[in-house]
Amino acid sequence: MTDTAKPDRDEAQRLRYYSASQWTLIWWRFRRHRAAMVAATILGIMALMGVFAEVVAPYGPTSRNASYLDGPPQLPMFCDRQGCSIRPFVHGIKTERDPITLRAISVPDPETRVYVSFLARGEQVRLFGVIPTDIHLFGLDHDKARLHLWGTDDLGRDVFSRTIYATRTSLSIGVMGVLISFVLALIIGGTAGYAGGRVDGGIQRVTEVVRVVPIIPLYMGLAAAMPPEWSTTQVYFAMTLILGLFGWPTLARRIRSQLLSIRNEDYVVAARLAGARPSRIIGQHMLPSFTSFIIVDLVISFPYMILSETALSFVGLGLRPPSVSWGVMLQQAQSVRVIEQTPWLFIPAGFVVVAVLAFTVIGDGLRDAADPYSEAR
Amino acid sequence: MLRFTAERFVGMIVTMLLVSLMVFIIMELPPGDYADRYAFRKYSGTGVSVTEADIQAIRVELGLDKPMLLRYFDWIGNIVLHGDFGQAFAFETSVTKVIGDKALLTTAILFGTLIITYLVSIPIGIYAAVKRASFADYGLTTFSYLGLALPNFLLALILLYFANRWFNADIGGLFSAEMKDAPWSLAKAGDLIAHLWLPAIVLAWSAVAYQLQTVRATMSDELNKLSVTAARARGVPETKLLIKYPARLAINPVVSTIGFDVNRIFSELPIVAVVLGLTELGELLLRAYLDLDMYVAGAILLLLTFMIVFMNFISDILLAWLDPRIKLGG
Amino acid sequence: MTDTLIEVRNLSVRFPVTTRKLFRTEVRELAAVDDVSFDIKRGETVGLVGESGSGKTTVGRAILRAIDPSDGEVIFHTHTRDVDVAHAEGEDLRRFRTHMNMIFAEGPVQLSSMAQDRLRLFRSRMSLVFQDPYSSLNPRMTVRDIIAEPLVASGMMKNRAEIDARVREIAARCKLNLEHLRRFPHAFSGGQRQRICIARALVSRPDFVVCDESVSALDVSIQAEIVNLLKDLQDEMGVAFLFIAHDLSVVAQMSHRVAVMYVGKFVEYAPTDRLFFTPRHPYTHALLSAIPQADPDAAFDPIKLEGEIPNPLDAPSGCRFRTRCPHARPECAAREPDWREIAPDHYVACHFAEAFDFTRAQAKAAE
Amino acid sequence: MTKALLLSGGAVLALTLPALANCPAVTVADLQGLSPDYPQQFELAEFEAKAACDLGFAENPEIAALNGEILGNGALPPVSERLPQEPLVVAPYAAIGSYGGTLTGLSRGTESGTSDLLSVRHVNLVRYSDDLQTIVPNVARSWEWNDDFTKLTFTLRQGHKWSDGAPFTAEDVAFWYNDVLMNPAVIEKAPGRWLFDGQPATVEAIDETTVTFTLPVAQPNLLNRWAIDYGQTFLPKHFLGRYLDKYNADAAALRAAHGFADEAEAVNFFYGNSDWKDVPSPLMKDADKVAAIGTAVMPTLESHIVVEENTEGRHLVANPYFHMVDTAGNQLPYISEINEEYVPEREVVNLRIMNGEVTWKQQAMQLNDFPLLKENEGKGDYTVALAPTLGQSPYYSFNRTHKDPVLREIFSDVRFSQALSLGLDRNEINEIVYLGQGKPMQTAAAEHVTVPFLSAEDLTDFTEYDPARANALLDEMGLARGSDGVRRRPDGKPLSIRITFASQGTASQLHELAAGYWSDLGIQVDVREVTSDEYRAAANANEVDVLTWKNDGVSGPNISQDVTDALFPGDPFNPKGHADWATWIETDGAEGMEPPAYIKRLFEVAGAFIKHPLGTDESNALGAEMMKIHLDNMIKIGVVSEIPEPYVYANALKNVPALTAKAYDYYWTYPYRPQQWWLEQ
Repeated sequence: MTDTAKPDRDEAQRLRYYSASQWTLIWWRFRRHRAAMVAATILGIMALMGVFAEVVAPYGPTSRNASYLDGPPQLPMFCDRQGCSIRPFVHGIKTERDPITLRAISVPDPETRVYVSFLARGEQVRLFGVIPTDIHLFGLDHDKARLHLWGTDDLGRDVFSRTIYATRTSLSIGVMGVLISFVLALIIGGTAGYAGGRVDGGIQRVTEVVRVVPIIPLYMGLAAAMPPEWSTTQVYFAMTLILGLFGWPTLARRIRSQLLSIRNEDYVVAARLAGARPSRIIGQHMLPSFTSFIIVDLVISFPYMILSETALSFVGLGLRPPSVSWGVMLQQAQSVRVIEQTPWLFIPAGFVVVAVLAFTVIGDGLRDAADPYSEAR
Repeated sequence: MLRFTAERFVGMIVTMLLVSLMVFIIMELPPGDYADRYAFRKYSGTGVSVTEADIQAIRVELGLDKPMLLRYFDWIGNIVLHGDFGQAFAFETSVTKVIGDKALLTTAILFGTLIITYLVSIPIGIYAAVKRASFADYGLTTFSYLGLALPNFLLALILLYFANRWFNADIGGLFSAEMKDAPWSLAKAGDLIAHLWLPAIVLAWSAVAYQLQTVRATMSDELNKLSVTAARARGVPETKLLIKYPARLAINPVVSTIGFDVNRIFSELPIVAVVLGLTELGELLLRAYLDLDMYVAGAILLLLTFMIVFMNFISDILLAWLDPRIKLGG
Repeated sequence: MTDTLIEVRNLSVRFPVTTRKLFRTEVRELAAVDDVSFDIKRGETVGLVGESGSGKTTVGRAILRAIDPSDGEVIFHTHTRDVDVAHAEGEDLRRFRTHMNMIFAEGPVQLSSMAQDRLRLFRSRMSLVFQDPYSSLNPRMTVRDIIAEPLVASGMMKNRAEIDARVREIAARCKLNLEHLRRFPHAFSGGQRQRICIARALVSRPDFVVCDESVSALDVSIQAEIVNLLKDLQDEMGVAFLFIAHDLSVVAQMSHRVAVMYVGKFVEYAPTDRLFFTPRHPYTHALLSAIPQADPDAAFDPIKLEGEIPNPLDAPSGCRFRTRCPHARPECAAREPDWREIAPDHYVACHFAEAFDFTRAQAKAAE
Repeated sequence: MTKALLLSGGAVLALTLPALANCPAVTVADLQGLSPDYPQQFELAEFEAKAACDLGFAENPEIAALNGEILGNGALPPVSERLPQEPLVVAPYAAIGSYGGTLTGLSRGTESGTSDLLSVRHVNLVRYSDDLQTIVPNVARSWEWNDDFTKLTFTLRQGHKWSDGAPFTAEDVAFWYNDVLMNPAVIEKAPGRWLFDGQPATVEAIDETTVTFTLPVAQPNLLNRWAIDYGQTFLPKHFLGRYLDKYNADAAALRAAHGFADEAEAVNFFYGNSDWKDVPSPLMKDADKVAAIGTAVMPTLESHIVVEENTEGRHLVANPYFHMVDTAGNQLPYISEINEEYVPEREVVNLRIMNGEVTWKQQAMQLNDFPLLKENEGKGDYTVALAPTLGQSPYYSFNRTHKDPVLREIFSDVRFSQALSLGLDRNEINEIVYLGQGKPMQTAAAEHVTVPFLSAEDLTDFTEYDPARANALLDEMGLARGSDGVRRRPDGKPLSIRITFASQGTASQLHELAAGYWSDLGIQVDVREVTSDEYRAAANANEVDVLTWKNDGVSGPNISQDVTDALFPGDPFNPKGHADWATWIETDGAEGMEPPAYIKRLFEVAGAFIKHPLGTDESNALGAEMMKIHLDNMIKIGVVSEIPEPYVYANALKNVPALTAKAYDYYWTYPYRPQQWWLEQ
C-alpha cells in the first residue's frame, strides 16, 4: 500500500512543481526560510493591528484616563489573595501624589477586581473611518475602569492603544514613501536602463549626486521647508513625499542594472526576434523577471523609511502631535524622566525594532527566494 | 594609476558642483527667510515696532533680495574663489568662523566612528565566517541585526543615560569644562577621546552591523574557493591561510564602501548629536534649519557631502591600488 | 534545392570601441565581420565554423537583423511556396491583407535596410535557436506561451484556438509531450528545453532559421537526437538552416555546405564533402586535423596552431591568418588574399590555395 | 512703594571719624541691631556710622590672576583704589563668604536661555530688593524726583570704575542715551521703550556724579521698571566714544585701524543693536579683530566679565573693580569665575543637574521635571526647590480681528469665550500639567499677586467646569451641531479652529487637553506646534485663530510704566494680537479696524494709568477698571495661575535665599544679590 502510494505522492508533487509559476516557486522557497516566515507573520499581525486599529485598540489615541496618569502597565491576572478566577481581571487603581516629590503614584487596590472581557463594548469608533462600531477586541467589564495593558502616558492616554494607532501611521508612511520612491525609481531607472547611452549617463550623474548627500540632513532641510500652517494631514503627505522623493536613487540604480542585464538576456532577444513590440518585451518579459528583485529591494528599503520617519519626528521635523506615530510617541518619551520613572513609554521603540528587524529578515528571505530559477539548473 | 586618479578627481569636482546646486535649492525651499527672524532678534525688547519695510531693508542689507540664481553664483563663486561661505546670520559672523572648530570635531567623531567600525567589524566578520553556523555566528548576526533595527537616537539616549548614571561619564559636549578653551595639546586630545567614545559607539553600531554582514558574506565566499581548499589540503596553517588570501580579499568590499559608511554616519550624526547635546556640525545644521540660517546650513551640507565625496575618491584610489583589476573595469 | 533563399553581399558589422584617455575618448571600430559574402539556398543547411571570437555569431545575428549590419546587404528571396493564405480565416486574413504583399510576395527583399516596423512583420519568416536552452526560455512563461510567442508577438495569429492548434502541431513535430505545454521551463532538462526552443523557432513556419551553437551545450547523446530532429524537420518543412558551431563533426553531420571563419572573414566555403576531403585553406586544414578520427588505425596528428587568435582591433595586415599559418610567406603580409571560387561552389581566400593539397584520404574512411 | 531719599553727601563726610573699632560682620540673618536705610544693604558711610566702625577692605586672593585673563587690563592697583570711595556695603544672607570657585550654569545657546546667568552678574542704577517691593540703590548711590515726576536726578558713586579701571561718571549715562540710543548714525530707529510719549528725554551730566533725566511727560513709575530692566543705562564713553568723531578727532583713523566701516559698525561690534545684552560678543563675532584691537569685550560694571566665548559657552571672571563689599569689607563678588555652557537639550540639562555638575539653574526648568530632580537630590548633592512664578499663567485669547469675518464675529461674542472657559476642566489640567500645584483661575492683564487692584477673587468667573452651560451658551449663539456632532458656523461650514503654539510659551499637554475639551463642545480643534519664532511671526501677521502664551510681563513693575500687555498688539516679541485695533487708534481711524467701545475705553484708561504712581488711589481705580474691561469681555481665557517652578542649586552654593519669585518680571536673580553667593570649597 505505502509502497505504491509514496511514489504517487512524489509524482504529484513533482507535477505541481513543474507547473508552478514564478510566484508559487518564490513562495515555496520563502516558506523554507523559517526566520523570514516568523518575521512575515509578525509583520502581518502588526499590519493587521494597524489596519483594524479602531477595533484592536480598546481606546482612542487621544482619549484619556485622568485618574491614571503615568500609570504603569496593568497585567491581567487570574489569581490574587482572594483566590483565583477563570476570567482574567485587574485590580482597581488609586492614584496619589507623593507630597515631597510630587510624583503621581498609582496604587492598586487589591480589594476590587475588574474583569477583562473580550469583544467588549466600549468607545464608539468608525472602523476605516466609515463603519461605526463600539466593539473592541478587549476591554473591562466595568464602565468606568479602564485597562491599560502597557500603562499610560502623562496625559493618561493608553499606551497600548496609541501604539496600535501609531503602527498604522508609521507603517503607512513607510508604504507610501516606498511606493513613491519606487514609482520615481521605476521611471528614472527604467528610462536610464532602457534608453541607455547619453540619457543613461546623465541620469547616472544625477543619481550619483543625490546618493552622495547624507540623506537625513537632506530630509531635515526639506522637512524644515514645510510651511508651519500645514495641517497634520498635509504634513503627513508631505512626509511621505519627502521620504519618497529621495529614496529613489538606490532603487533606480538597481532597476537600471537589472534592466540592462535583462535586456541582453537570450529570451528577451528571442522575443525581439519573434517580432515582439517594445511594449510587449517590457511587459511580458522584462517586468515580470525583475519584479521579484524589485520587491526584495522594496522590502529592504522599508526599514530606512521607517527609521527616517521616526528620526525626523523625533527631532520635531516630522509628524507632530496630535498625529500619533512611533516617532511622535518616542519624541514624547525622549526624556530622562521617562527612562527613570515611566519606561513603558518606550514600548513603541520595541515596535520600531521589531518592524525593522522583520523587514530586514523578510528581505533576506526574499532575496534568497527571489530567483527561484537559480537552483533549477 | 595617475591617469585614473586624475579622472576620478575631475569626476569628484563635477559631482561637487552639482551637489552645491542641489544644496542651494534646498536652502531656498523653506518659506520666509532670515530677514524675518533677524528683525525679531534685532528689535526684540527694544520697543520698536517692526514694519514690512524694515524687514525689506534687512533683506537688502543681507543681500537676500537678489534673484536666486545670482545668489547661487555669488555663493558658490565666493566659496570657490575666496573660501568664503557667506554670513552666519544668527551668529553675526562669517560661516567659516562658526563652522571652524566644529568641522574638526565632526571629523574627529567621523574617524573615531570609522576606526571603531573597522576594528570591530573586520575581525569579528572574519571570525563569524570561519565559525559559520556556530553559536557565536548566530549571536553576532543577531547583534548586528539589532544594530540595524535600533533607532540610533534611542540608542544614544539609553547609552547617554547609563554612561552617565553608572560610569559618571561627562556628557553634553566634546570637552570637559577645563579643556574647552585650552589650546590644542596632547592633554586636550586625550580629553577629546574620552568624550568621543559615546557618540562614536552610537554611530558605529549600525555601521558595524552593515560591515559585519559584508565581511562575513565575502569571507564565506572566499573560503569556499578552491584555492583555499587546496591550500588547506597542502597543510598550510589555518591562520596563515586566512590572512594570505581570503581575509585580504574580504577587505575589498569594506574599502569600497567607505564613502557609503561616511554617508550613513553623517546622516545619523545630527540626530545623535542633538540627543547627546554635542555641539558639532550636525547639531548646528539642525539649528540652522530651524533658524533659516541658510548659509550655515548650506555650508555644512556642502562640507559633509564634500567629505563623503572625498572619502569615495579615496576609497576608489585605495581600491585600485589594492586590486588593479578594478581600474580596467572603471 | 537550387533557388537561393539568402544572399549575403559584402556584409560587415563594426562595433565602436571607446577607449577613455585622460582628456578625450578615442573611438575605434572593431570589425567583427568584415566583408563577408555567401548565399544560402532554400531548404539547405549551411554550417558555419570557426574559433570563438571569429565572428560566426555576429554573422548569424546580422542576417537576422538582431544586430544592424554596418555595410553590405542581406537579400531574402521570398516565394509563395507555403503561403498559408488559403487556410487563413476571418480576422487573421483581414489583419494581414495589408501586409501580404510584403510578407508573401515573391522576389528579393532587402533585409539589411528594412525599416524596423516592416521588419517586425517579416520576423515570422526567420528565427534563431540559441546556444543556451536555459537562458533563452523565459522561466516565467509556460511552454505553450513560449512556443506561441512568435505567433502572438508578431500579431500573426490572434485566435486562441488556432494558436493552440499550431502550437500543438509543432510541439508534436518536435516530439514534445503535449501534457508538458502547461508546465514551466524549470520542469525540463536541457535536451527537452532545446526542443522547446526549436518548436518556438519553427512555429511560424519560417523559411530560415539560424542555429547558433544550438547543440554545443548538450550532452553528446542528446546532441545527436537534436541534430536528427533538425534534419527531420528540415525534410518536413523545407526550412533552411544556418548552423553555427565550433564542433566540426556535428557540422559535418548537419550541413550541405560549410563555411569557415577566421577573425571576421570567411576563409573557405564549400560543399561539406569537398571541404572535409579537399580543404584548400591551411586554417581549414588545421581545424580538420583536430577532429579525432573514428578509425582507430588512422594517425591522429592535430596541427598545433601557434599563438592566439588576433584581436580584430589589431588584425594583421594582408592575410589575417598569416601570424599563425605554418605556410605563411612574405606576400601574405603585403596583400589581402581575394575571395575567389577555385572550383565550382568552392570558395577560398588564400594566395596559395591552388598550391596546397590537404586532401584527407583517411577522412574518406570515416565517411 | 518706597520713594527714595537722597542721602546728603555732606553727612557722609561729617561722619568720617578716625580710629574706630573693627566693623561687625553683620548678615541678613543677624543684623546685630543695625537697621539699614534700605533692606539688606548699607552705604559705606551709613554702615560705618551705624556700627561706629571703620571698614577695611580685602580682596579675592586670585584677583590678580583673574585680572590677567581680562584682555587689555593693566596691572591692578590696591583694592581700596579699585573700589569707589563710596562702595555699596552688602549684608550677606547667612554668612560672610569665602572667595574662589566657579559657578557652572547652563544656557540653551548663545542667545537663548541666557537671562538666568545674565541676571547673576547684572547691575543697574537701581534694584528691587528681595521683598519685591522696595527699590534700592545699586550703581547709583541715590536718586531724586521732582514733584511732578518729570525730572529724575541720580547721584553716582565717587570713584566708581569700569572693569578696565577707567572712571565711571555721569558722562557715561549721558553718552548711553544721547550718543548711542538717540544717535541715528549709530541706531537708526530710537527704541520706543526709551521714548516717553514718543519724545526723547533730555539727559545731562551735571557733574561727575550727577546726571539728570528731564522727561517730556510725567513718568512716576519709571524707576519701577528701571529696577528690573535688562538694559543698562550707561555705556563706557571712554571706550566707545573714541570711535565717534564727536569725541575723538582721530576717530576715523582708529575705526580704520580696527577695521570698522563707520561709527555704527564700531559701536555695534561691542554693544549690539540694543540694550539687549545677550548678543554675540566680539569674541564670537570676530576673534581676530578682538586680538588686533586688544580688548575682548567692552568694559562693564557687572560683577563678572566675559573673557572667553565660543559656540560651546562663555567663561567669565570676577570684575576686579566691582563696586560692592560685604560687611566685613571683602570686595565682592566672592565667586571667582562663571562657566556658562550651552546645552540646548533638556535631557542633558537634567542629567547634568542630577550628576551634580550644575551650580545654579533656574530659567527654563519645568515643573514636570521636579519629581525626577527631587528624587535624585541626594545623589547629585544639590537642592531643588519650588518658587512661585509670576507670569507663567497660560491663557487663550481668541482673535477678535480675525481675517475671516465669520470667525471674527464668533470670537467677538463674549459668550464664545465664556463657553470655552467653562469647557475647560481646570482641575484636571492643573493635576495633569502642573502636578496639582497651580490654582485654577481666570487671568487679566496684571498679576494679582503683585498689583493692589486685582485679587484672586476677581478671577473666579467662568472657571468651573460646566460643559452643560458651555453648550447652552454656544447653542444660544446659534452655533447648532451638525449630524456629525460638529457645530456649524452661520455660513454653514463646520466650526473649526486651530491652536498654534510654541512650547516655549505653553505646554503642549495643555493644548492637547484643551483640544479634547473643546472637541467635546462640538468644535473641531486642530493643534499645531511651531517654534517660538514661527508663533511670533504668525501672531504678528494676524494669522492665528487663538493667541496662546504665558501671561508674562504683567507684574507690578512692568505694567507700572508699560501697559502693552493690557493693550494690543503687545510687542513683536510678545504679540497680543489684534494689531488692527491698535492701527485704528494710532491713525485715528484712518487705517485698521475700528475696535469695539470697550477696547477704545481700555486704551483711554491705560493712557491715564501710567500717569499715576503705582499704589495710589487713582492708579488703583484705573487699574481696576482696566482689569474689569479685560474680565468682563473675557479678552483672555485664563487657565491655571500661581504655578510654581523648580530651581536648582548645588549644596555648596551658599547665601542663596529661598526665592520669593522666579520671574523674568523681576529679572530672575537680580533681587537675590548673587554677588554675595559663595561656594563652599
